[in-house]
Amino acid sequence: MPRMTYLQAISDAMREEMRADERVFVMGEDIGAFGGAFKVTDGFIDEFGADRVMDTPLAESAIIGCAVGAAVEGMRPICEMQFSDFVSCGFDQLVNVAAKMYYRQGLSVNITVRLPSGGGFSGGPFHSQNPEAWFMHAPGLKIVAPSTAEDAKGLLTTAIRDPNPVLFMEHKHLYRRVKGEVAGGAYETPFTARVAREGTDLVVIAYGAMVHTALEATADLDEGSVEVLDLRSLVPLDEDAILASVRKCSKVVVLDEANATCAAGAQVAALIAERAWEDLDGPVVRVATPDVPIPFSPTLEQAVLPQVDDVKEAVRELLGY
Amino acid sequence: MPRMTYLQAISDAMREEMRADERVFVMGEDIGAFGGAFKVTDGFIDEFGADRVMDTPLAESAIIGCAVGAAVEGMRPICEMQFSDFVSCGFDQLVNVAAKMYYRQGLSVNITVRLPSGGGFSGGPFHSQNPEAWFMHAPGLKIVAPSTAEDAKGLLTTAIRDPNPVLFMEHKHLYRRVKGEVAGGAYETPFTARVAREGTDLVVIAYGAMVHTALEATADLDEGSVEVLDLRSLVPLDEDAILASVRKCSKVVVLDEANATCAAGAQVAALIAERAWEDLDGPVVRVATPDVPIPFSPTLEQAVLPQVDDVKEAVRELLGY
Amino acid sequence: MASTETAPAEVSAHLTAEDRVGLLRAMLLMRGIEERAMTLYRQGKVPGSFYDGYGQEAVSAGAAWAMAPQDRLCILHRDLAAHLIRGVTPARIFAQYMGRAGGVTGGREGNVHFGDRKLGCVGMVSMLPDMMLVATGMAMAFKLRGEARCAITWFGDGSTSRGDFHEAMNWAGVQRLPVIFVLENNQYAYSTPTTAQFAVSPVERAAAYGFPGVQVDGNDAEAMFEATRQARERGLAGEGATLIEAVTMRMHGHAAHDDMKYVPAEQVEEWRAKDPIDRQVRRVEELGVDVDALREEVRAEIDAGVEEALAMPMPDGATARDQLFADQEALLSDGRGPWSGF
Amino acid sequence: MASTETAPAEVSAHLTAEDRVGLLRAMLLMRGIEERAMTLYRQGKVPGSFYDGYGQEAVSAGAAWAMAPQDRLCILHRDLAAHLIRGVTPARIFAQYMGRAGGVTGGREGNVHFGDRKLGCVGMVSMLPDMMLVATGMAMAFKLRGEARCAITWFGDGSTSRGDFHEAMNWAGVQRLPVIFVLENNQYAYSTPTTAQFAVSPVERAAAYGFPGVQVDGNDAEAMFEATRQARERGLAGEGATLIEAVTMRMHGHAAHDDMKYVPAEQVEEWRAKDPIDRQVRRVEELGVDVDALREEVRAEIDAGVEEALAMPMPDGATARDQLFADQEALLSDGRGPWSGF
Ligand SMILES: Cc1ncc(C[n+]2csc(CCOP(=O)(O)OP(=O)(O)O)c2C)c(N)n1
Ligand SMILES: Cc1ncc(C[n+]2csc(CCOP(=O)(O)OP(=O)(O)O)c2C)c(N)n1
Ligand SMILES: [Mg+2]
Ligand SMILES: [Mg+2]
Repeated sequence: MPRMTYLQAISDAMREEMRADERVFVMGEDIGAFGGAFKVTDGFIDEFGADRVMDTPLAESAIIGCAVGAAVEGMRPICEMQFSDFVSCGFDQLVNVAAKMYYRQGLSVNITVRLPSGGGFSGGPFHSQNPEAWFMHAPGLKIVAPSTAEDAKGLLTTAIRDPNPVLFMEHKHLYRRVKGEVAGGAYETPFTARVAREGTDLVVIAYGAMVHTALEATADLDEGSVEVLDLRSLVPLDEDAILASVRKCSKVVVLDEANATCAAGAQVAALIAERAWEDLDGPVVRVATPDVPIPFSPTLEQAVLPQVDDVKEAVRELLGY
Repeated sequence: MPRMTYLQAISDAMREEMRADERVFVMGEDIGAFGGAFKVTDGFIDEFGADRVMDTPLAESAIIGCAVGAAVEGMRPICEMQFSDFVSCGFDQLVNVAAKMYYRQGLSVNITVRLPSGGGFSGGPFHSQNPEAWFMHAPGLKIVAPSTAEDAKGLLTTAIRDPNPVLFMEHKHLYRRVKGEVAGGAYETPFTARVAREGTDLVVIAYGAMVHTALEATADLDEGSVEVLDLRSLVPLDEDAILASVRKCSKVVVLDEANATCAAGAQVAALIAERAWEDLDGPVVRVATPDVPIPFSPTLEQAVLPQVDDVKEAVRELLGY
Repeated sequence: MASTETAPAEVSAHLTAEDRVGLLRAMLLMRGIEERAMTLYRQGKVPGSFYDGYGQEAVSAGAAWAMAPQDRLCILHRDLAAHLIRGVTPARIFAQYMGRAGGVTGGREGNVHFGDRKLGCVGMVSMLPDMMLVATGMAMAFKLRGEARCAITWFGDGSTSRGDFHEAMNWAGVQRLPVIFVLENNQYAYSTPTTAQFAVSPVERAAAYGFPGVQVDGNDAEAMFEATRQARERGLAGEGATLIEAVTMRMHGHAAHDDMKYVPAEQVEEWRAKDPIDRQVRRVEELGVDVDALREEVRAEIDAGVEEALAMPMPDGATARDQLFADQEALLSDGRGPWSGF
Repeated sequence: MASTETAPAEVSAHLTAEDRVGLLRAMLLMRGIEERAMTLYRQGKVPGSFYDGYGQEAVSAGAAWAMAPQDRLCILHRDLAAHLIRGVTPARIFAQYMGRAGGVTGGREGNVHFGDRKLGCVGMVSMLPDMMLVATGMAMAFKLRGEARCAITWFGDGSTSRGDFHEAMNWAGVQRLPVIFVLENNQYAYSTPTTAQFAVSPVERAAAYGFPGVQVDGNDAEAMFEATRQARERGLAGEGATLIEAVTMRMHGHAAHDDMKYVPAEQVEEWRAKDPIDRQVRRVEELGVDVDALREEVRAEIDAGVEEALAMPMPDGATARDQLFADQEALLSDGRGPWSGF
């Protein structure tokens, strides 16, 4: 199997689908000749032409709204937000038009919105956000967040084929740092969680870049055997997998790169507190970014984003509980 | 003390502040001669003139963005969203411009945004929403949600005077249904929780209209003494009050009219699971609206919004745990 | 700036006598249905609020008449005639208003928030004018696939102030898309007069986006038809979008609860004399058609529709959580396009 | 449509020799700072990305020169000269780029995302062109309080496609607000040429919002000054907003990482001949000023600024959670307005 980066895997998924299905096309700012701010669609315009690799005006509401229009006509647009942060400018079209369409009138909206997200490289308050929780709280949107190259390709393929609007959270910090074996051809990865590492004494629940932080923080702990559960999908949320891990391990750390309040991690913790309370041998510990904008300067940014040591400390403390 | 409705109390707070402080003015769609969709600013234009009771174009991003501009110049605008649902159209200005201004550059943004929210009267998917959780997940915004006339006035007064952007969640269903004694003149209510009814065996934690649902559902239960905690403020969240109630009662039902996933209730439940785990004598039970748009037809709407019986059942079951 | 104020004689070249009667019929049906619905509302049988398009019937009837079965429509809240022309029956509309299981949205949505996807319509959302972008996106799909089809949407004078108006106009202009924007200028946005909404009529903006803006007497169904027909021809010919400003008047309050005190009585009187149905009645009577019989026929259809709808059950609460997500694609299909020219 | 292409001789009536030197000085300082910052970036001393306004110095220098101390500015990412004119020192700018504690935002924000509130500036957000609404709102405050002041903001050709552009233009038009919108048309939005952004130059839109749109040679600092001065006069006179299209060229990549392969070499060459600093140098030399000495002075100021900034500590991580909310009001105060006409 070829080895590729997380970024290449994303490109690969789109390329495969565009080759196989005329209805699939990509649209966004600077994705054509330029190949996208992160070069995810590099070379696409040569293979597929400017119609199917559409440079749009600088207008996120239009990108999403027009994608919805194309989708109800049977196209399968993949929209790129240049940074996930800019989805705030297309928020209304996503949560009110795209999300509610099927429930309200039985009309399916097959759009995929790619959201390059996350911090860790001095992007500052507007290029570092993890906006997924807003959309978890907007019924009608599916949301996935891969942590590996293999899952990036498989989840994106599933997303493109899914008849519903799917937000694809791709973590910028993983683009080139994460590599892995990725099967050629198209394959679908289900919207379910995945045990990234088996363990018995404590489970760290995470998704996206934080899966790697979790794995690194718990790789060689003497204090106990730590499981890492990679959620992969936030909507639908794989509640069975979460509850199974908690049942097995009895101790949980929920890890989130997003701001803590009302984050995906809050939902996971609330779920556990309600449905796995009897299985718990300690509090549901959360590690997340405090409720502030992501600051620019490295010293400040590192102080707010969850670091390997933060996770290690939380895990150790809970194991010793 | 005069008795007034929740709606009159809101008007009263604004009127007092506008009389006392030249910097305060109101802006929104149809709030002038028409007095607002819900008549909250009825008569204001006669007393304060069209400049301070400003009918705006139909443009929520502009309403919020221009309010920010006026605020950094020392004005204290109060913006009305005609329905809270339309805040989705001004989302970006709120979460990116208003919310982050002070943290990023030490410039305070004294705006108040009034959000008539909530369901229960066949408003359908676009006139029934409770969007507060989106903004709890957007650091830099304060959020309050009164359940009584007295608090409506006091919290709004505090909001108007607060140098930060404050979202004032006013529940439409309480406008004329809730009445109470409200002191004349101006007074501030702190952004803290309030015990709506003391109890010892279980606490229901709620805010806004759901406080009344909680009180009604638990008014005459033989199974135990139920406390009702009215959060009043969501940001800041009165964690001490929440933890104190849990410590005392050991059992908790978290009640939320918003869609369940990543709601305010999820945050409260997560907080309890982390910080009051040892105090719990049972799971942290949640009652909330399932993750669907709010349907129009009364039979459907009632099936999704939390009803008195739903709360009663959840409380009984947990008391018997 | 291109701008037409075409007289009826000039605009009817593409309409047969049957078309002209059809237009009148659609308008009568719209007015009759909305009047009846208002009564049902007052009787407490219509939950929520209720909006109508009294006095604006020509805007949707005239424009929708020009659209072919394979065209696509995003119909707004004062445009019931467009739904009727596409083929939605009165019974389903009454059931929609009353939140019944047999309504177009099965009770999930209320009042005018509907569209029958099987008739090529996408139901509006409340956020105005979001549907402009959806219509633009459909037109984009037509262009990408090289299909000779058009999309159309309506929106009010107030709606022109929102950012989505601009993003849609600009996108349609820069990509030369076959989309028709019908600006329904009924002088008010809720209580807000157009003077508080814009300094210059938005029809003037079209040129700055690179396509024509046309002002039309919105109380003349045939003028609306003709302007839309021409816009559609432009779209099909690859010449891009058109903005049609339909100048009309909202003759009722914003919604059922609104007594419209803020509108000067003279303004209402002035416009009452321009009633779009009266105008079309005169034309059709000149053709020798028995309009009283037509009215009778329409009334009977409405009576039957109300009865049918009242017999429908309310939706089952147990289904409220179902079908948030689609298991498989469920797309648009064609509607009726009754114009004799197709 | 009002449109000026004013020759230097005509535009200088309101500028003294000192003003003309001041304009050149601001542009030299901007270019020098940005060049030095690019070196620091390549040395790894500037985290994140780095944006500059090489070749566009006249747009911000000329416009900012026309603004009075009590006016307010929302300065965008290619407009460093405006910050300098208001009184931000090179040291604080270098510290800003490097994320140091002594930077304008103390390290909380990066690169050009800053504004010194004590100099009457509101720092930009990334979402383009959100600041148009903030500027409009400041102008609204001036009007409400009956103050003779103006707000100004800059934004690019790409930014005109967003809804907030429209909402701001419309609001400013309908309320006749003293706000100046400077459209910095530098031919590209990142890699996207204006042809993919709009069908007609957005300067044409102004009239449809009810105020003038003026096209100006954006590489002529004095022309920019004069157009802005006139716009400000209009604002102060209660005549409302002005849109100024500054026609210029982005001579560097979008940001430090961008090699700008998508820009034809001839286009760059063509514009290199129109360099705004060269032009102002010629004018100032005609006045008999020793430009070499001026360059030397500027260089020394930059050297000192870099040194000062490099000596500043990084911010303390322990402060990262502080001051999310204000305990008390912290508003704008006045900046420098060096124009001799004040
Ligand atoms: C984005 C948005 N904000 C506010 C509203 C509330 N609202 C409903 S209808 C209306 C007035 C609409 O006026 P116009 O566009 O002229 O349409 P009309 O009702 O006159 O046909 C308003 C403000 C809305 N629907 N959408
Ligand atoms: C709303 C929004 N979407 C996307 C971006 C990403 N982005 C940053 S700069 C830029 C191009 C801006 O072009 P223009 O407005 O012409 O300004 P210029 O950089 O050319 O001065 C883009 C797309 C953004 N900043 N804001
Ligand atoms: Mg209107
Ligand atoms: Mg540009």
